Amino acid sequence: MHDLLPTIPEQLSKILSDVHFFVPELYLSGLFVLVLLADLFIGKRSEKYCRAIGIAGLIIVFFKDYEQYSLAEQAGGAVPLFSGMLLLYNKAVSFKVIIDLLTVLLMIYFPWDNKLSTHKKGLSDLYTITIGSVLGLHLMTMATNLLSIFLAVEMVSISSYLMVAYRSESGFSAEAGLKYVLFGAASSAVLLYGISLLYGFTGSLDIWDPKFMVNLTATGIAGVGLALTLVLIGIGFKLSFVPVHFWVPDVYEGAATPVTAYLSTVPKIAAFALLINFVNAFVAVVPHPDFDFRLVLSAIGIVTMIAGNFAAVAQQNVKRMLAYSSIGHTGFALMAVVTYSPQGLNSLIYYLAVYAIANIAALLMATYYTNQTGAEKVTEYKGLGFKYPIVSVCFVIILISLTGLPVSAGFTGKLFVFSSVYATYQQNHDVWLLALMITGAVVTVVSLFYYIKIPLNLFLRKGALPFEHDHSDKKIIALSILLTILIIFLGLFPHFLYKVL
Amino acid sequence: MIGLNEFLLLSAALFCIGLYIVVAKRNAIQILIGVELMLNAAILNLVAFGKYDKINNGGQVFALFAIVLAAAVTAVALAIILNVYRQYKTIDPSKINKLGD
Amino acid sequence: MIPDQAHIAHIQTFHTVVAVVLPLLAAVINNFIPNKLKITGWISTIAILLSAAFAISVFAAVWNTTAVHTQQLWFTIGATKVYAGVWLNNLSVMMLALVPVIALPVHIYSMAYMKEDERFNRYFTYLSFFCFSMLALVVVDSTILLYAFWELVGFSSYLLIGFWFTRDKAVQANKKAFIMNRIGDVGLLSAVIILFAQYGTFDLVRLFGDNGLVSKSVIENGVWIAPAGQLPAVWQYVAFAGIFLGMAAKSAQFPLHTWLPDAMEGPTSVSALIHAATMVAAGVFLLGRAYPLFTPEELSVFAVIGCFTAFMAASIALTQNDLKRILAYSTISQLGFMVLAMGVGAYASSLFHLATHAFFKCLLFLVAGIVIHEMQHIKHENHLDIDPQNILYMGGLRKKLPLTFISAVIGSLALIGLLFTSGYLSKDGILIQAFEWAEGKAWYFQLVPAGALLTSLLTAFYVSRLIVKVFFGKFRLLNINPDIKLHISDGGWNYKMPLVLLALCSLFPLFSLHPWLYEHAWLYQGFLPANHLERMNVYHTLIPVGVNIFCVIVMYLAYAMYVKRNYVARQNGWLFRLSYNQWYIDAIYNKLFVKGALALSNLLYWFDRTVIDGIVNLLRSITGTLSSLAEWADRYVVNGIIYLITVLVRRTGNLVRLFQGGKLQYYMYSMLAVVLLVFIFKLLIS
Amino acid sequence: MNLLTILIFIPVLFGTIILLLPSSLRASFKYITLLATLVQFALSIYMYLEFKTGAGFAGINHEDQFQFVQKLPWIHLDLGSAGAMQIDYFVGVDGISVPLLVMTTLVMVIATVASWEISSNVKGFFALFLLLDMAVIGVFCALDFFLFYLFYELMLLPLYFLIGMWGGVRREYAAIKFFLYTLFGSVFMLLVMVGLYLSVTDPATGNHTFNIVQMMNPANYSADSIFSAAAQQTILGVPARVLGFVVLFIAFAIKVPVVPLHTWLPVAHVEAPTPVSIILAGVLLKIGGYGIIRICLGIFPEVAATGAFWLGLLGVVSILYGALNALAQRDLKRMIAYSSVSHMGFVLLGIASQTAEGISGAILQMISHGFLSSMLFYLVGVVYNRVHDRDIYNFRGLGSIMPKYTAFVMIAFFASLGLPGFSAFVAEAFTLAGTFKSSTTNGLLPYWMAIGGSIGILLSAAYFLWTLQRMFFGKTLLKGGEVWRTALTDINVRETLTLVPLAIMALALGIFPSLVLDVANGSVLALVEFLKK
Repeated sequence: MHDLLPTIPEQLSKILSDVHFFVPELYLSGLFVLVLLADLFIGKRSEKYCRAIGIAGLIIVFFKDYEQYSLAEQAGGAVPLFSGMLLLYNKAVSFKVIIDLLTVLLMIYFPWDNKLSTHKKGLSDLYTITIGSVLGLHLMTMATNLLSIFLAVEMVSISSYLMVAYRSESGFSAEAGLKYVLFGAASSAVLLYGISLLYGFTGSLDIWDPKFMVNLTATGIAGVGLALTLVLIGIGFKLSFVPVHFWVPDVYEGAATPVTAYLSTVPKIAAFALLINFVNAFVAVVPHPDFDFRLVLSAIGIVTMIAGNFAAVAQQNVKRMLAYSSIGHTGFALMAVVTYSPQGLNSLIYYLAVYAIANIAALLMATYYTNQTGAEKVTEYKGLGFKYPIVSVCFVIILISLTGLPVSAGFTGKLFVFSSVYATYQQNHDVWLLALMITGAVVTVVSLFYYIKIPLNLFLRKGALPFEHDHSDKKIIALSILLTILIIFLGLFPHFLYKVL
Repeated sequence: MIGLNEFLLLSAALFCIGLYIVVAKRNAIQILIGVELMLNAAILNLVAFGKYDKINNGGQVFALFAIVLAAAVTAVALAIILNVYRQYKTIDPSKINKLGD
Repeated sequence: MIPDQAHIAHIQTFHTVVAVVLPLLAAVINNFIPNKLKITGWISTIAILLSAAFAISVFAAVWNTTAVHTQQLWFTIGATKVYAGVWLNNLSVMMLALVPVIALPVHIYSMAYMKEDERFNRYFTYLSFFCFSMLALVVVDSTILLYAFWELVGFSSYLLIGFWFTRDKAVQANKKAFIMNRIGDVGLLSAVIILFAQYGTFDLVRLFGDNGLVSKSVIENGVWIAPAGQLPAVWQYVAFAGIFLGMAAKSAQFPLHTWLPDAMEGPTSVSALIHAATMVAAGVFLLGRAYPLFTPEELSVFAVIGCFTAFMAASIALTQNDLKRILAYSTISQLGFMVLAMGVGAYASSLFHLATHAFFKCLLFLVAGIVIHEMQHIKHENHLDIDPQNILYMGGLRKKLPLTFISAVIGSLALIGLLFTSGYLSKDGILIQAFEWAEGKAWYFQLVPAGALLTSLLTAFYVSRLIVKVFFGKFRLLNINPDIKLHISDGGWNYKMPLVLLALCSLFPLFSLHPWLYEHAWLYQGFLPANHLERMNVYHTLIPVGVNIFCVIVMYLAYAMYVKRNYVARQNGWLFRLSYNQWYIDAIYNKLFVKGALALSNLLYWFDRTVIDGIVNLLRSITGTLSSLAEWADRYVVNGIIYLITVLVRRTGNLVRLFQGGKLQYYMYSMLAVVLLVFIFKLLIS
Repeated sequence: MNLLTILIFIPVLFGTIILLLPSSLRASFKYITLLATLVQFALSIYMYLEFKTGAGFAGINHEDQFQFVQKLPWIHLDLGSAGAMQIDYFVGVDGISVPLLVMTTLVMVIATVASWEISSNVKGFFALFLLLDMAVIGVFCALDFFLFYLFYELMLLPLYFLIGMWGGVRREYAAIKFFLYTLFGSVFMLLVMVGLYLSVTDPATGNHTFNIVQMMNPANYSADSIFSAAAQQTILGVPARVLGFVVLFIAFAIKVPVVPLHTWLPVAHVEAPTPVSIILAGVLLKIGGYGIIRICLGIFPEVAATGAFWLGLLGVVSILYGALNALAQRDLKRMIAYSSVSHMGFVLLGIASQTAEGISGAILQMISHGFLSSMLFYLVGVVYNRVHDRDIYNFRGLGSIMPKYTAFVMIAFFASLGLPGFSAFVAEAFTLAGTFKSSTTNGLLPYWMAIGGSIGILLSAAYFLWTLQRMFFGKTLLKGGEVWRTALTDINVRETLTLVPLAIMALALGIFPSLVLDVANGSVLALVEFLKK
């Protein structure tokens, strides 16, 4: 202990000097408290205020992200914070920006779902939890220490459990929550065990610590393999790749639709950031001789693409179908991860951003139909295209984007991912990359099978039941149109987004 | 003298028992207990390894964080299980399967 | 002199073009004339009259003088320039004059013959269109245009055969005619393409003209060498085969002759013009145009096939009872003579026979038309259910139809080839030269002249049978029903004038002032090569005399057999059946090709629906979409193995979902199992 | 404003107008669409007349020789170590695309008139129709691969809905089948496209470019790139360029369609409403042929040369297989659909020959087939609209009750079976001539292929004449009896006015093939010259 004393002031000043790199997260913490307090003090009508405060706060955080970005740039692109607990680098900020903006979008969307908005306890708590979750996500994007990784993951997980189980009056919601929490808890236990092993092998928690890699290389293949597998399971739980994807369909189906929209996008993006942080440490300096991350992740990617897309084909419930499709998209995005190139990272961020926008839009419109007619299954969409033409047309365009056809952002995303993989393939002729690309192309066709079922029912089939004309939900329509235009715009001019990433 | 290996063995055993409980028991609370065992196995590891990391004491610190987080997770999980019980009148996960293909 | 010649060429070209285009103009105008207004007959007739006038003027100017060749750029494809133009030499101007001269009486005749028909205007539209195509066919100067008009005459023939399109037989016949002609067309097209590939040009003059490219190329060591470029020799044979097929289809030579008898379903006037005089002669014309291409061996093929066709058709004609069918087979037989003549090197005789045959065969058809028309009249008047074309119902018509009878006799004598007719001049020439050709050759080549001779005798017999059955004896319908009234006559001037005209043209003076020496015929001389041999051997006397005598005997035989009933032919021998059933060729074709093609196409369609589509559906089943589609696959993918795969694949598609039963701990099991499996696998392989 | 750009985007403008107008004005939508297509047609005619010909304007692999060019920078992105990506809005035409453009715009006018009878959801129909129109024109004009792909894929969705919403009984099946088939081809095309652009750099800017014209120049490929001809890289043991060619070829072959990738076509045609059938057969199939010429041959000339035999073989097989299948059909529309397979086989055969005659013949065949198949499908639509039946066996002797209709049917049938005087004759004859010549000039195709192809001509006569005889000639006998007889009125003025231009075009091109060839010759010669290298 005495040995440490002399260094304490120095460390403290270091920590304090790092604080100004940490402004958005501090603001988020403040915002969390603020929303919590607002809920407590305003009482019954707190819902609107909480939402307004939350949105406004997130927008402020978004601007702070920008300041953080320029700070990181000034500091040379990458800054280790708090003695290597976190690593602030420009791409991490890109992830954060996307997370914040998407969360704003989702916060707008939350109360529009009839089922969620009729929850008797109101939505104030949900906003609070969401803000807390975003804080965790921010940490995830920057985490480079096993401790910070675990903390961030748990932070997000706990809030996610709560969100899923939020509608306590619904059996589905409770069931989904139960499955999620048990599966999640087990996964994090596994993760923790893996971390403990890594710690034991290397004697360090900082994955960028030089001795971390050196000691790891000295350890036998079996041990390293086991430890990394366990860690990957933990991260994979957040990413929902095969074989830790089992919770996804049930949870997505059971949760309230906006929550599904949240779960299927924002944590996933952060989890990718985390995966990249983790994997980078292993491949940036010298690739680990025994454990080939590219091979493992490629294989997982291929299996995930296949499993997600093929299983989606038989689904009837729209949310469940989109859940499987999100698994498929995870597999596709893994393709960009294994390039290990800056270009690949850019493509990944772009791909995830447009996927998230499209997925949120798709679920938004699913909400619309459920609100209007109660339809949740594809077959119940019969003939709705003629009744709600605008939303239906938007839906089709969004699905086009999810499939990855022009002219849509999804297509450009796919193009960028393929480009980066190709560029890497051109250099090293790794057959796994080729296999990934081919699988990616094949599952595009497969994905059309199930995506097309929605337009098929909307437009090609005539509805059997006459629905009473509900008052149209103007807000959802407006937001759908906005997102659709955004998707088309990014399909035509992807560089407006790509350049700022 | 109890060496590192004994700690490791114990933790491995704990982990396996926990895992077994998680997959085998027909009661959500028991599963939760299994998870706790797994977590404790990991924590045991961390503390044991922490012996060799005197400068940062990373393992010890981590253990503290992990214990707190485990408690948090358990709290949330118990709340959810309670809610499930209200809806389903059971907490056997194999009987709670309205969602599924 | 050179500008002068250019001037002449210019004028002749212009006249030719006018002669060709006039009928087209008539066709176009006729097309727009409403059905009530029956002036189309006159429009077409005047057009063909003017056309004939121009054609004859061109004929007079170009016959036996320098050939005229004028051309204009039509289009450029890639670097190849394709020209369109006219090539007038003796061959083409002869045809150019012949066609309208024959067509004119047919037009006049048609005005009366088709008068009752409600689609009168349509008829003349088609007829004029045919004349245009035929005229163009004979004057054009490029293979591609030749091919184009070659098909167009076939097309107008198709239209006219099926003119009465509500009759099933007519429609069957025109389909058959077109498809058989298509076989020939494909052959001709192949030849055109091969010639183009070999010589790089479509220009007939450059190909076949004096000192043309074709005459400069040789076949050596299996290579066909042209002045610029070469091909394997086999392609020369293919080109020959192509031309042969084209010729055989159009001129109804074995094995593509079966369409012509069926084509008699068209109006008789059409048969007279198209299926007797002009279009069917186009094959012979084609041989004339492409003559330099053929090697001696290939020429013998023509000789053999021509001879065989002539004999076969004549033997069939012996037993037929349909008036027009007999004439149709006789046409085939005579065309066989022409092809034979080409084959034996009697180029001039062949074309000479083409011209004479055109007149007398047209005449015979017109006669047949009148007879049929009158029989139809009797049929309607007495409400009989008979076939008006069946000669067994006729008889003794010479008294009722005197002019028709006389014309028929003249035509028949010309067809048999008796002295003082044009047919004598042309046909004896062919026989003589056939003998000359066979001299010194292997024994089987002797069969050619022998067959030709035999055919001449057969011709004498069936023609006599025809005349006798139709015009002599008693009107046989009276035997069945004595109350039948016969209000029939030769008809008006529209009928009489063409008969007289054509009958006169079937006698010798038009072609030669010397009644028995064919070498003196001017038309014959026009086609002789410069180095032809003078008459030199015994055949020149022996054959004409012999043939004439024998023919007269045969004619008497027929007369005796059918009028005096001295002999009765056995009607159940295999020879009779062979002849009566037209050598069963049609039946064989039907079994072999028509049924075969249909079966093949059905098979392929089945293949398309099941196998190829099946694979696609398999792919779809992988993803196990809509159950209805799976049902579809179940139904159609008959193959058991494929079905098995389908099921298997669908299972794999659902494999992922199998683990998704909704039970939480099952998920955990699965996850654990997968991770462990992979991990163990990883350890094992590393 | 650039003429081509206007031409491409006119439909969008009018389509937006239609979308904005209230549904109460639905009667006017067809007139608006007609106006749009007519303006387009007029523009294309103007371009055709203004088009400069000659060796200096051949296009193909010379960017400066394209005409009506517009090139605007569009997407420029720095991809870091992989270089920069350059996508331009680059449109332009040469002798190969101009005739196709004119044909397309005319067919679009015809298709608009053919949609007169569409009564349900008119707004949607015409909006999709115009979107499709834009995409199709765009494909023919695009010289940037990205732009090309965009337009190429953009055709799918409108077609899916046009078939699926206004189609026949099995429309869902047909629409999905069509969509999946084409998508299958194009996703792999995407992979090759990505590989290509990463291999090619624009010499002027040093960026990776999607410029198709620059992809044709081997010097623009970076030395170690996948698709560099010099590097001779392999993918999975297959030479990369061969693989690229095959993938692109399959994508286009599905469109053409080439046996055995054709099975979407009969279904799609049979189920599609008449105007969509017209566009499908008249225009869409040509995109396949055009793509093979412009992209497969242009970018992979040496692979095209080595693979010419297989291309030719597929062509011959398509010709014969399609014809034989047509012979087995009972459904008139299906019969015509299969005849399309057969006729498009000539296109592939001609292209495979790589001779000036063959490629010109193929282009002419595409244009000719564009008019003729439109006419044929329109004619089928006439009967179908009247009695909702197309089974050949259910009709007999239509010639007596519908003489004018029969006349047009005969024109269309005979023109299709290659009667001289009509466009198909010149096209098919020269395709075969080119095929035959190929053996001596460049040694790519064996002689027998020309003969094989010519048998297709024979078979086409068989199925068309059989149909004529069975359906139109003979005594009138209809399955529907008197009801049908009264329903089957002869064609009206509007229908006549639609058919006449098509018939005239078929005739005009048959008599004056130079209308197309004069424009195309320069480019074709340049292409052949380019392929020889």
